[in-house]
Amino acid sequence: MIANQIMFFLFSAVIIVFSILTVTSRKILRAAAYLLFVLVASAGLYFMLNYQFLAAVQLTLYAGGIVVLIIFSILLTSQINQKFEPVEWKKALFSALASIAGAFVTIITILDFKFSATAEAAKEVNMRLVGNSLLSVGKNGYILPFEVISILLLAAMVAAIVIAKKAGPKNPDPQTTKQE
Amino acid sequence: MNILSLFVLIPVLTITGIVLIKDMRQVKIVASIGMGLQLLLSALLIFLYVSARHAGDTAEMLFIKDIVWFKSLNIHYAVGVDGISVAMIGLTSIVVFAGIFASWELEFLTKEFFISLILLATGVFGFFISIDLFTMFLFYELAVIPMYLLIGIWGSGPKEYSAMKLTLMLMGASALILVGILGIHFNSAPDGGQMSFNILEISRIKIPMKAQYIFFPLTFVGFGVLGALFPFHTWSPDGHSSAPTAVSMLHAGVLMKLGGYGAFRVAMFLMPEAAHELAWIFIILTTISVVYGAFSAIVQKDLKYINAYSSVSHCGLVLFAILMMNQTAMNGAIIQMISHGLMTALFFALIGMIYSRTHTRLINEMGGLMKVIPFLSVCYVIAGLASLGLPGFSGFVAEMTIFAGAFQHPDLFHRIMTIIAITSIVITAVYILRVIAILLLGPATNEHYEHLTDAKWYEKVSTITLISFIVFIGLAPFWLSSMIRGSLQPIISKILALNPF
Amino acid sequence: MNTGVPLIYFLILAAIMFFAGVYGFLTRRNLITILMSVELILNSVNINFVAYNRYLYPHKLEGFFFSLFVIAVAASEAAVAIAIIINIYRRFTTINVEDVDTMRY
Amino acid sequence: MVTFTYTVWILLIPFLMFILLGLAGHKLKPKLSGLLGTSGLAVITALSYITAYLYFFQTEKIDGAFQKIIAYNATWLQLTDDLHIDIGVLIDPISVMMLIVITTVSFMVHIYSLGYMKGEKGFERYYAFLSLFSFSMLGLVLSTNIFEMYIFWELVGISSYLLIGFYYQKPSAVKASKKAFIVTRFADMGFLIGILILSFNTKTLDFITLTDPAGPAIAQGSGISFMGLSVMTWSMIFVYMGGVGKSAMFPFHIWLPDAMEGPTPVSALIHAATMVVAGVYLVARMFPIYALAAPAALDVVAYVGAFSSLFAAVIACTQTDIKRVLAYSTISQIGYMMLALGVSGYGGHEGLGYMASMFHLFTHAMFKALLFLGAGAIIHAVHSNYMNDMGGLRKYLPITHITFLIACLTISGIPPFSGFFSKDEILAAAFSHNKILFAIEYAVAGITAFYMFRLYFNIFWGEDTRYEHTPHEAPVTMTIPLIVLAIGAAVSGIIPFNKLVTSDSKAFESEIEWGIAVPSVLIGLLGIGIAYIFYGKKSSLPDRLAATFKYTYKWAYNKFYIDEIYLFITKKIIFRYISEPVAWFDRHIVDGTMNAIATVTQAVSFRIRGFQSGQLQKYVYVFISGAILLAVIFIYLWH
Repeated sequence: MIANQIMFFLFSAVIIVFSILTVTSRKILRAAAYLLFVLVASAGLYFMLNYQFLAAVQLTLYAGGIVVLIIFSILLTSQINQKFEPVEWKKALFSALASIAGAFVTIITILDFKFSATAEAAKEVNMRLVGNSLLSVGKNGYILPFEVISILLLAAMVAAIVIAKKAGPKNPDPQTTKQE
Repeated sequence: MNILSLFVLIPVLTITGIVLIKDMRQVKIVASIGMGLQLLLSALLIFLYVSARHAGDTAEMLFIKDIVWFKSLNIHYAVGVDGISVAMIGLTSIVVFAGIFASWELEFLTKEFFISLILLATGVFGFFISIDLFTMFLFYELAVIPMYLLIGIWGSGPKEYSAMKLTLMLMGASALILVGILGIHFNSAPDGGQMSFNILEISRIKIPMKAQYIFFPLTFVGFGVLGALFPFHTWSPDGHSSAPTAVSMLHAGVLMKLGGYGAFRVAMFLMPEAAHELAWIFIILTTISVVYGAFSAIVQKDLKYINAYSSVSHCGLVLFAILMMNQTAMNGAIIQMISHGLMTALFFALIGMIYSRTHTRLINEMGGLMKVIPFLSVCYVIAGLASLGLPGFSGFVAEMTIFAGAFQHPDLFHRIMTIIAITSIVITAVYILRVIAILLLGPATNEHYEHLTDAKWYEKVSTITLISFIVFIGLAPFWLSSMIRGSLQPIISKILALNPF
Repeated sequence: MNTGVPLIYFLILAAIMFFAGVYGFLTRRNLITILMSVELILNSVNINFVAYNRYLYPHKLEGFFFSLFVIAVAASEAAVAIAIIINIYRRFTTINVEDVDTMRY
Repeated sequence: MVTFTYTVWILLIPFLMFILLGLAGHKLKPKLSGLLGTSGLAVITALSYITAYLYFFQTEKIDGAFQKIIAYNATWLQLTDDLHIDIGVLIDPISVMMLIVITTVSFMVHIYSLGYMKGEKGFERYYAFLSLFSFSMLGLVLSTNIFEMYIFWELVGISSYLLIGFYYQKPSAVKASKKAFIVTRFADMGFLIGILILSFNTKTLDFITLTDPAGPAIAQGSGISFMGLSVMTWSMIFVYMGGVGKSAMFPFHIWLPDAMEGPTPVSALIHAATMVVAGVYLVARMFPIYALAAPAALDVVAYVGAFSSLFAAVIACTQTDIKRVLAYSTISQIGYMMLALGVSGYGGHEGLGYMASMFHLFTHAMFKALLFLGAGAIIHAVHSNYMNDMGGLRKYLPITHITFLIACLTISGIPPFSGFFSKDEILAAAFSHNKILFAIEYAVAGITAFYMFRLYFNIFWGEDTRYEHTPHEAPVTMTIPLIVLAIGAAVSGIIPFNKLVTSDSKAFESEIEWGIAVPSVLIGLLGIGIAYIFYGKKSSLPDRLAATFKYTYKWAYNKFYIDEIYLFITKKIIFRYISEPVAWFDRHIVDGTMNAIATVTQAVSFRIRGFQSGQLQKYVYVFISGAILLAVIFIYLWH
């Protein structure tokens, strides 16, 4: 138990500190690195909660895929050494106020609320179950969201290609367009 | 096929035909053939209607066809006509037919112009044949929307401003109408049961008084805006002066009648109790319309403005007569709608023709046109005389029926208002003769105008069509009057039950 | 659950992370860093889902799958967003969010 | 029993002629269209005389009275269940008499115009309009109901408008025609209101029912009162307003002198003999109601008539345009007829004034048409309207001179010409009814003789003015009508009107009252004498007299400034103080309100569009704050 608690606090400390660093760091590549830490720490939390598959996905897809993507795009669009200008104090103040107020309200609400757990036995999450559920059409089956997500991914892929592709001829010759 | 649905179908087919055609010259020919067919169809409809009535068919509406098209709200495509709608349909096809010929010379975006114009006509025809409030409203909107394009694209002068103003005011009005129609609908089953949009069904029940007090003014004002009710008439001068010829003709000739017809068919017919209670307010407003429009017309300098204000005056008379709530006055109102439709269409057609020759509409810049373009000038004089209510033309029949009817009202207030409205016939004479004197008579002042050419064949078709109907109604009004009288019976009996004179 | 950590700890953690993300979203000017803030927000939501699932409904897998789907959505969102960002960069030669205000009025 | 169905053709022929000449006239040769018009009128003139003969001499009288015969009637327009406008033909003594008057004069004018209008542009248009006028005027007198009469009333108005404005390129003619139409239109509005009040109370428009002494109009109409007078009186006053307008009585007389801008034959036909007496005819038509149910209205008729006759006669003495002198003389003579109706009673000898009025209408039509046609011949010869440009014309225009002299003697009431008889009876009727009115009329008789002979001497006597071309006698198409009308004017005095046209259609006995006839002849002779002294030879007397009564003369010469008053009312008040403010109000207040609504909407949207800054982070900030706020509200504050 203690070990669990220590692990939890360790992860949460990492998450909180690096979350804040991610959003405040003035060097963009560093921010990306901090984000990586946050995501990895979240994966640790999933492990702690006994969702190994999810943790693995988090590590490979999030920490591995998305962060790499982000870093690539940073390299494509920014100078790495460039430091951001500090945030305007007014903007920072109001944003911080809004965020803190939001966090405050949320936390108060969480503390107020009585969560009641069920007495049912926990289900072991293994790969077979995950695979079966994802492709099952019966009760507890997730075939519809699965298909939807597939199409979404396809669409996103196509969209990403189309959007990022270089645009056609930039200045179409006005003389050649047909005049009504 | 129901004969009434043909009235919507033919314009739609004509539009399709126009869309398919490549050659611009054929566009006009197709449009004129389509609308010519429509005119023949109207003649057939009038014939069928009159013979059905002679055969003893006493149903309130004839040629009824009813198809559900939106079940959950009980909206039907329901059509049917009585003498009033038949007359209005006849008017519409005449004006549209004449309008096509009046815009024969149009060069710019011809195809689109005729499509919009006929689309407008489709809306108007649909409006007159509908007996389902929702369908009616749909067609009403269909008629208003092309107006914006027609004025905004093919207009002259400050056309964007005018088009915007006109459309916004009419849209505002249709918002009122929509609220009114929905209000009527939701109160159409006071004792429970299926709520209805059908005019005939609603007319058989009594809408609760509380609802009537709210929805009568809404619908009446809503339609009144289109019928140029004071003080919501200001779209009319601007809109007319900017609109191209055929659009002015259609607008003043037909679209403004939608207001009068709607006010009659929806506001008065379905809610006579509230109409009876609240009429006095609107009678005052319409009396103001009548006199005020005429006075305003006296000092205008632009031909179209003069005519627009005269329309305000004449259309005010329509609403005035409807509010008198007796058979004769209402009969007069319907005849006035037809008569004014023909007259004002003729006016606008002629103004357009004169404008295309002189390139000005300011009367002070013209003079002595009678010598130069006698045909058009004589037609203008005829239009003017018809407008000032000379016997032998339709205007006289309409006005006299209205005045005679309105004056039979037992209430002294109504009779005094009638007398005030009668003064408009003198003022009308003043501005009509003033225009004729300045514009047509006298020596020809401007040498630029000495070599103008007189009317072309298509212009003659347009004007002669209109004039012959004006004269026909003026000389033999009995058949029209009796056709309308018969159809007014239901509402009259409803009112009489309410308030036995 | 016998982890020894109560549920609300997870929730508070997620809330802080969420609002850190919000703060980032509001203050950052670089589109990519904004995207990162969005990732933070999504991640915090995931943590919530998973925690609820584990603590309150351990016999079901709704939260689990939802997180899975959120990760997939986040991935596609990132891909599209980055494509858009690169496109914007090409057109405006900047990815500063304040300079991209063509949609104004 | 004689049937009169054929009388429909009296209406139809001129109507068809109008359509024919109006539509196809410009394709015909001018002469042909003129002849067509004239021959059409010849036919209906013949028909009218036949009708008169059949009606007065062949139709049975019932109870000693001529019956009103409806020769034809068809519903034209159904107004209410009770009221309907019919188009029909009513034959009774006055309508038959009017038939004779109208067709005779009109026929003569048609013939005369063949010569007078020869070579004018728009000859066929002229004949088309003449046909239209004949149609409407005949329709007016043959109307079976008051609304039909109103219809034709308007139609004569428009034909008068068209004919006055015949020379449409002449600004003064255009102005005059407009004025004539609008003034009469204003009066017609009164007529219409009168009709409406009448129909509201009696529920009928039919003349026979209305004028039946036992009918609803007379029986119940006088009962209801409004502002001190019975409704029937009100309606009759309003109806009379129409008559005042059409007959150019004071204060609506201003259009008639200006109407002389039209071709002279038109003045003769419309503005002297026929249309202007429509007002008299109207009162005569409605006479039983006036006499029995609305005596107050009848007094109005009498006083308006008397005042107009005096007023116009005074103005006539100062005018120099010969057509205007005749126009004022017309007003004066119609005033006579109105007065005669006004002083008349209903039935038997009481109705002497009625009979006299109709009699005078008849004779006046003859001699006034003659005067105008004569004036036309003179103008034709000297190309001027002003008597200063004339003089000594009796040498050049012998036929015109003789006929004109006969007409002048007739109007002055010198026996044995017809004017003597009719005028004598009017004076007799006035004398027995109201001495003041009699005095006025007596004076007017003298003034009439004076101004007519002033005209006569100025034109035909005096010095021989130098003419550019030697004046020559008019062609035969013009002189024949003069001669025919001169005969008519001379001898129509012997027609026994007291046997034919009376208030209750029954004959009564009337004698010439020498007690009144002799003084009236004397004052007529006195007028002629003074005119001779003044104008028979060259004399400075008139100028000196005018100088003495400088102001009176000036006022009379300027027609007592009535035109200026009207001009003031129309131009200043209606145009400047009503119409322009109304138009301004419309553009700036009513339309301004609408525009203001639009402007306000636009301004507001300009203000609030700042929210759409395009700054993504601002949107999100607002969104987040809003979400938090809503969360707080709904979770903590809502209960």
